[in-house]
Amino acid sequence: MNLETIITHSPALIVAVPLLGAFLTPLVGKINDKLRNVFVILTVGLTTFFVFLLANDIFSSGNIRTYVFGGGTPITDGGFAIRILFEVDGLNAFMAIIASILALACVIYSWAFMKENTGLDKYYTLILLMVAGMFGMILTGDMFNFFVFLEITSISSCVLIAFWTNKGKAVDAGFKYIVISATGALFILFAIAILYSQYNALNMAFLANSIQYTFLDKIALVLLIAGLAMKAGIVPMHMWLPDAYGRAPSSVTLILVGATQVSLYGVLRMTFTLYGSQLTIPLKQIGDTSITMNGLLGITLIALALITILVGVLMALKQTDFKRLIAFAAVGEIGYIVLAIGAGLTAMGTSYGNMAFRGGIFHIINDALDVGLLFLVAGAIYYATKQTSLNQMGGLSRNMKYTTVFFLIGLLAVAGMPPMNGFASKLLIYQSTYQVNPIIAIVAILCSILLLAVFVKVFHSAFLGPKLPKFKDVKDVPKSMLLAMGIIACFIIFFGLFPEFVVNNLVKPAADAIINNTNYITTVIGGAVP
Amino acid sequence: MPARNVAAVIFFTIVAVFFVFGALMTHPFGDPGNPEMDQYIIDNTQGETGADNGVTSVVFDYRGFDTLGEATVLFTAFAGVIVLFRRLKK
Amino acid sequence: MISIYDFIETLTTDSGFWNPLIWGVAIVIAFLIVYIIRGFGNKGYKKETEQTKVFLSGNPEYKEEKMHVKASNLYWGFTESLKWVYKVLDKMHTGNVSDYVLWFVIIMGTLFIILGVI
Amino acid sequence: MVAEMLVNIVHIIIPILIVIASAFAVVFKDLIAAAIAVAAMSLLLSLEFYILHAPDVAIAEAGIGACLTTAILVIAIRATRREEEA
Amino acid sequence: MIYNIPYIAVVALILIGLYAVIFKRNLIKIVIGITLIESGVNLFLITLAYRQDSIAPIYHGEISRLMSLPVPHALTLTSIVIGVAVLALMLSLVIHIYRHYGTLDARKIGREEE
Amino acid sequence: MSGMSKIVKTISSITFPFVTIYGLYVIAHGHLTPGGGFQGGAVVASGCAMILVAYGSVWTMGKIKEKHLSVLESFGAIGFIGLAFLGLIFGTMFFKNFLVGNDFLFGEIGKGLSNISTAGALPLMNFAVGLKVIAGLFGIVLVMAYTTKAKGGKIE
Repeated sequence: MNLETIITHSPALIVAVPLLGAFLTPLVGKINDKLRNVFVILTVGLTTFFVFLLANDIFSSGNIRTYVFGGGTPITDGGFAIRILFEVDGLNAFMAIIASILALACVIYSWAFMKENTGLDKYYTLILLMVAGMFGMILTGDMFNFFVFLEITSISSCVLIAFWTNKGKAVDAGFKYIVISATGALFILFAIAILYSQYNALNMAFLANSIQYTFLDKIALVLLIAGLAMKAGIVPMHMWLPDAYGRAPSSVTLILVGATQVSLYGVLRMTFTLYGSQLTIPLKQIGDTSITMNGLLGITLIALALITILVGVLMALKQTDFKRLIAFAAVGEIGYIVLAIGAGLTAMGTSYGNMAFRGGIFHIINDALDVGLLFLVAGAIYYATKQTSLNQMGGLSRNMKYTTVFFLIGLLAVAGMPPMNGFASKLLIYQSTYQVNPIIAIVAILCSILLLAVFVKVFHSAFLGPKLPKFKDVKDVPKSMLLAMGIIACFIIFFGLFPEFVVNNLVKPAADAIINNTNYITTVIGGAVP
Repeated sequence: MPARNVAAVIFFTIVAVFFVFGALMTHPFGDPGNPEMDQYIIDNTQGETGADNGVTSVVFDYRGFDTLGEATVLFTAFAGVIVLFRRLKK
Repeated sequence: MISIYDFIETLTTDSGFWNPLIWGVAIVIAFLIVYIIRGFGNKGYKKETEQTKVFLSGNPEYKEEKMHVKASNLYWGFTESLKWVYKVLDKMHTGNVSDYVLWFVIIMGTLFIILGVI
Repeated sequence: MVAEMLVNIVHIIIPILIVIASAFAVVFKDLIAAAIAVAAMSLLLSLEFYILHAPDVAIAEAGIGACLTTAILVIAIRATRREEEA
Repeated sequence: MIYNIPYIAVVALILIGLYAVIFKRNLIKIVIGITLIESGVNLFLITLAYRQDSIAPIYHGEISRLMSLPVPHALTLTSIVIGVAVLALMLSLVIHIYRHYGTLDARKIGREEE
Repeated sequence: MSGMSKIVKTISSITFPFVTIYGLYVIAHGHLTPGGGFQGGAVVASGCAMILVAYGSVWTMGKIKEKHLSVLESFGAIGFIGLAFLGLIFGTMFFKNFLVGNDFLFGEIGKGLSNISTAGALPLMNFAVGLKVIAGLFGIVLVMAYTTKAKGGKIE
């Protein structure tokens, strides 16, 4: 059992270990509560170890790894894939790193945060299932497998959103989330069936190789983009997001942030890998300008992204509920990612187009970490004071010193202030969008300033000001919660201080995987790509 | 009719029109063309897996990982129902 | 292997660069300059005297708890001047699950028209 | 020839029946009746699966769709209220 | 040879389900609508698998006839079980919503008064 | 709740064994005839649901608790994923059908055998999934029926 064997099998183990852990957790929970917590943390830790091992291999060698379930070659003699395939390239490994960091922080945070609740066996089971579902969505190279793991993620997260069933609003948010995700997933399944009907295949690389962009393919593309964009929370399909984020327990919200990003990854994978070879083909000639699909899709995405940023930031400014406010800010942050992707699409092939992709990809991890940290701080405040409304808070920095420091780090990062990580990625996005159209960049910068204003409001009303008499005995939160926040804060500071290192080693392979899908296809198909 | 319903009807119709066109453009009913992948499975199910039932060989062998996911969905649903109806106080 | 120099490289873009370490040095220098300027200030400041008391146009001072500005009172002017925007936004966020799916259908129809017709 | 036409007629009739049953499931104001309509639709769907040479799926649809789905729906309706309008 | 009537039925099922989700106010009706969409997608998958003059993909001794495609059958099995899982969870949440709000009208619950 | 009338109770207790045996048959012959773990599990769960309707959920809950079903389902799931892991250990890959082609158990392959001892790990997986589906589906119905009928509306 040497290291190479482990790396070879790690794509399967990354999904299978949390699944096995989830099946074992109810049995372990019968023995002892502490043992169960340790078991869950060990399971997630082992998964994280596999993820980092695999990612290190992918990033250092630049290869694409495949894993065929049931053995054999990816492609049979006839030239088609019959078995389920995991295919890990730079983008997959990048997303897996995000998911593993968030999952580890979540289980550590949950130790103290959820201590008072009943039903913790099932809680941890569902957390592990959600983590497994996320990893499955990230790593899979098969369309139907993607759908199955999408459903696992949405079902487990809907229960976790409604975990505090004594609150009517939490149950309501869970119901909305399950309706939204069931509808979206069914249309995604419909799209998969349409693709299957035409090419008799479910493997992504095979489909990408043979796709023709017929009328049915257009329908499938629209269904895929719309369904996944709804799960990613793009305005105007974002309404479930503040409900779900705001009313779920904070530890769950952290993973929900990850699940949202994974849906966004799905949009990227479907658009750029599946339809990648069709993106730059001219569709119609009007006068001198030829309309290409990337231009159309890019402009659409930029329009959606600008609305997303504006709505997210403006609504965040108005909110008085702590977590709801952060949720709207998260909507705005997602808008920045989509903006970068759209700008990259319109300028596909140019150097600033590539820069836009790098900025967008870099912003995915920054957004996940920043927003996640803020949600953890919100949870810590809820744990200490049992308050969520900002109107009731004040002067908390006098009692909760560490939490205040973490909030400041998250505030600076999410608003894109130097030297935090948010600035580095937003700089890339501003510069590239400025070359597409200066007005877009100006709007983006203004919204970023508004975001800073939003969080200054939170900082002022929650942490500054005189000590309120009802919070006289408030203590700082337990160590496990501080540790979880510390892990994420360390990553934020690291990414902020060494942006070029991160861009070169993590982001660039992922962005290259987006821009050029030939590698992805040839790994499976072999030399058969025309 | 309120504005919401007007918008709903308009876009509903657009979606319906595109779906119907899609349905008419799908391959003819009962004639999936030349399905290489499925024909391979039909031809090799007995030789490779030993199962007479092609569907079972797909469910558990060729696409076994999907089935694991499906079983996990059921597991999740049961755990979820128990969580939702649990007693909140210790 | 990863060398230490990889960490201190500068993030270059098409028309600029960003290096947090240089930025940090600049911040330290700026702080020093501010500190020096502060040294020129007037030394007539005395604690615990009338100089430091709050002055609210002659009105009596509130208790400490009441002095804290509530979150919903912050940026009141901004929200008031953008009332028309917020009216539209509030109308959008109905909290009705049917509307959420309706938005999904609307986006789907729009994308159908954009991608399907052309 | 006659057999083929018969098969074709069945392939036309059962989808129409399925659509009618699903329309009833939406139209009925009484939710129990709607649940029964869903069950009928599931049963017809199971029949359609059987005719389309998918016996495995037909068994699953009959067991899960027609029986357990209806049971869950009826349980939920009895726990809440029976009429559609509040 | 019949024209694509079953596909039209699939589209009709999906649209009826979508109609129920969008225009109905009762939460259980919304849930029923999602079930209908799911049935439509299942029917679509099975319809794709059908071949004229074929038998089910199950061997009984030595026979060599055209068989319908097995992969969509497997996908539909998965989809059916996922459907019942989603349905059970949705209805559990509906029961909880009824306990908290006392109504099933989608417009009356979850209003955002913050 | 005391359930339904005596007639319903008697008939369902007579029918229940047949339904169960049919379901188990479907599970066991999953690799030969139409059916498999899911279908058979669904049939058995339907039979159990019939008993639930006839005798009432409180009575059924007294006979079998949701905790036991949960443990049973866990065992089924662990069995299934364990078989997949065994494929990794004894075979080459995760989900490798490691038993097929052996002389040991269910190992025979070949055309037209119609023999129960074929298909490698598939019958074992069928059993594991069957157990899981019975426990899962029946558990869902049982919990929902019990909590909507019993006082307090919660399970223990």
